[in-house]
Amino acid sequence: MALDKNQIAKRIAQELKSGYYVNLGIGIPTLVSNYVPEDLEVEFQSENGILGMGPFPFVGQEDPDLINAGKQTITALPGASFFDSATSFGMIRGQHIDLTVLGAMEVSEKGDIANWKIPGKLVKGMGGAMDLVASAKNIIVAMMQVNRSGESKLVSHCSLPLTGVACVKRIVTELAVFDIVKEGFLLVERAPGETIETIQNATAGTLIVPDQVPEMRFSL
Amino acid sequence: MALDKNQIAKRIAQELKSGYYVNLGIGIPTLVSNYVPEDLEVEFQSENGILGMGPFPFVGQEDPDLINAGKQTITALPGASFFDSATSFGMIRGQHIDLTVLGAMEVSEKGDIANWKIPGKLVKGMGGAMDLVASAKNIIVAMMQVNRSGESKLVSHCSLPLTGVACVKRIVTELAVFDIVKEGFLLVERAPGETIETIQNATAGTLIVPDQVPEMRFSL
Amino acid sequence: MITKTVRDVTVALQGIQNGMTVMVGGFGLSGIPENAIAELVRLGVKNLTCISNNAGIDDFGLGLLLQKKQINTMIASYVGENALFEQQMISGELKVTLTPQGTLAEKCRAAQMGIPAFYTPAGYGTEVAEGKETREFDGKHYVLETAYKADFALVKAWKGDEAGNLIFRGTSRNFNPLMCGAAQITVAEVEELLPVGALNPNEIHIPGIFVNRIFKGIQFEKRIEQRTVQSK
Amino acid sequence: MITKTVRDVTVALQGIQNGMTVMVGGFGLSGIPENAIAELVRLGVKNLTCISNNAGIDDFGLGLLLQKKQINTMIASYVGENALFEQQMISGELKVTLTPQGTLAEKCRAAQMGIPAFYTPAGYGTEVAEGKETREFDGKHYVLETAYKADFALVKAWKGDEAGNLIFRGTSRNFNPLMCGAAQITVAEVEELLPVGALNPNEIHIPGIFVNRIFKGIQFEKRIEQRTVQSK
Repeated sequence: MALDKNQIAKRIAQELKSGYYVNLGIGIPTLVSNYVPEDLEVEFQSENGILGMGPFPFVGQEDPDLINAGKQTITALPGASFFDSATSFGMIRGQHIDLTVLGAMEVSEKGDIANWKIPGKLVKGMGGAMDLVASAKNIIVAMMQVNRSGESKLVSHCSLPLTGVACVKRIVTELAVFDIVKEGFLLVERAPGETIETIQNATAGTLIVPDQVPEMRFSL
Repeated sequence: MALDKNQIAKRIAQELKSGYYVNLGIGIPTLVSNYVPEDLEVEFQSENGILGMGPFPFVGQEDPDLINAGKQTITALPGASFFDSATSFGMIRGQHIDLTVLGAMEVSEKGDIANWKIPGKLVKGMGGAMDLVASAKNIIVAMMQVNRSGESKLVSHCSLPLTGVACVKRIVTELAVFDIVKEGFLLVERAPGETIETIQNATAGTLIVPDQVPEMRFSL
Repeated sequence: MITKTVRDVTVALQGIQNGMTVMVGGFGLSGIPENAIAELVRLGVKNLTCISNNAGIDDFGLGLLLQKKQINTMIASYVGENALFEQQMISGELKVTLTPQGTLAEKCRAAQMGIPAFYTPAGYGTEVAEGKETREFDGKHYVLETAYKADFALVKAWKGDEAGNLIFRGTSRNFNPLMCGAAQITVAEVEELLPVGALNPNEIHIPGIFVNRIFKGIQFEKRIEQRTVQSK
Repeated sequence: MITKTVRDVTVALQGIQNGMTVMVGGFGLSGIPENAIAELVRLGVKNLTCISNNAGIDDFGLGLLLQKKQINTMIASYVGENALFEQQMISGELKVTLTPQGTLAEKCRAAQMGIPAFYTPAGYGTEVAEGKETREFDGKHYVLETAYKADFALVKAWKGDEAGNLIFRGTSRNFNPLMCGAAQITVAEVEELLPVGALNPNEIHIPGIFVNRIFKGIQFEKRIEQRTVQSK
């Protein structure tokens, strides 16, 4: 059965390790923060200038001077710090962030990612995405595998303008977990009950299917 | 009569204007801070990380966390700020410092300066001098015009390794004030009682002597 | 001490003219120089090139300048919350240069610090790198980016003193400190303007040398773009 | 919150080995990591390349490592207060690379911030620029300088918390913040080590992400190099 967005986030949360500094993009990635195991020491960075980002504030405690990169009101946890945007992207560019999770419109079998521009449509801008994908040690893409027109977003070559080149390491969709390897998309896990055939049909690029493809496990 | 070091400093203090941020090198330049007219708004920067440097502390108030670039204990005036060395040299490189005063071993008629290295002798290092001379909008050299061997330090071409190229604007020595112009050292002022001939004899590079060369004036 | 205080925003923006390049601090609506933006609207200066991470919303922030068609060119990383912006861009009235956010921040800092150019990995292999020099260091590819030049930088701080020293608050810091001293004239508006000596020199985010004019803003609406809360 | 506290300097320097490159904070004797330097002497690691603005004095700071001939190569801007240094340099035991002070600072920051290279005017036309690329921007000449690489960065802060957040004091800040995160492992020694939440997030100079290990130093002599005073 295909995962919903929260389940995708829950699966990605399994990638977290103690000591990780994590940057979460807008959309499904943001949901990952809801599924951090209690015993893990993890800190969330928001690229507009906070490390140690906490949950949304209680009603009446919203502070216009305390927002995340999605412009949402947030809180700061004990031990948090504030800094300017150059320092923030220094953390990113200098590979001090251990994990970046972001959405995508397309990912190629070489690990290229396109997520900022659709020619002919309104361009909103890349924000911090190009810095993130060019710099991060470990990039996981969280997305639905098929777009609204029914086309696979896992492609041989991106048709959309690129955000970054050969940078994605892992992709988690409603159907499966894939790693980018030399030969293409390596199928690592299936969503519970999903068949290889369903996954193959939803993958336009080269899919590598090992003999054993375990199902995802959810402890919650 | 040739100026002493304090008089050289006093003459340079006349170059200060209200609103100037000033970096003073070690030696004669440091003395300039003793002669700032009371009505001028001037701030001194020390490149190890303070803006708004004050005088030496009173006995017993020395603070090892509060020194200048000469490693001397100092004080911070009200309105001072502390910052890291990158920010400090950013102030210098970004031309936010209005006036830099430093010593020299040689200055050429093109405005080249050599003040950090004597081949064959121990090299102590350039410290911040190369950053300062490469960046400052307005560099005044304060020095004795003749070295201990009786040789002029105002030369056609520097024989010593350079600190910076075509950067010095003005030179104040015990004998005179010179500006670097296209043709060479332009004699701007004489020390009280000094003759053109004495100055000419102490200048190895091209000296330009205008019809009128006023004497320096000291109001104090 | 060199004092930077000016009476009000009108004095602070003296010299601003049609066609100038203006850096504007803030991220979204957080930390934007509201008083300076209002004055730009009042002055009616036109054909501005604005360097700012975002372009405000329809009726606040730089959106107020878009309403009056005062902006000719926008340099930003993300401009998605603004229908007016969209119209003017599609109609060709507004030129837009999109820059990766970290590159934008570092280009401001480079201008501030006298670094003419630097290499960054952001945008390598994308259209952002088109026409730019690229180069390999230790097996990784980078793009050469140059410092921004601007006539005015308009920033907003929390506290300031008469020497121009600034302290920012929370995530309203963002691009504000990086634009100080990155333009010919830097204008800082603050919520609290204190006498010299009132700020701890160890806690100052931006030394006054990077600020040319400082004034106490008379209005800070500090509008929230996305009010998100949790229930108790 | 990710905690960075280690028990003492011995744990903090685990993994340091002969032949490594070590950044050491401080300007003169102000803000040097006294506890880490003492531990390096105790460990007796050799053939170190040290990146530090100065080389201490004969019997303090990096001078203590020179006494034991533990430093093979010194990268600094000014090394003038040290007779031992002089002897070892003249005898050829010690290799020295002199770097303009602002370039040294920016090369540390570049490593910290993931900038592989940048242009600076310092040293253009001098022997510092020999063998380096130079380039003209807007009619002025610049030298291309690359980021430093180091195995360890040893820094000293005033206050820190268990998350590795640091606050420096006065001019003992200097190179310390710039070296944080510029090496594979950054070790911070602090005068006061506080629990998480004790520092105001707005006043933190270096966020803990740039620090790998933090400990409370047991001894800070804080020697003064030039005691200059005025009489009342």
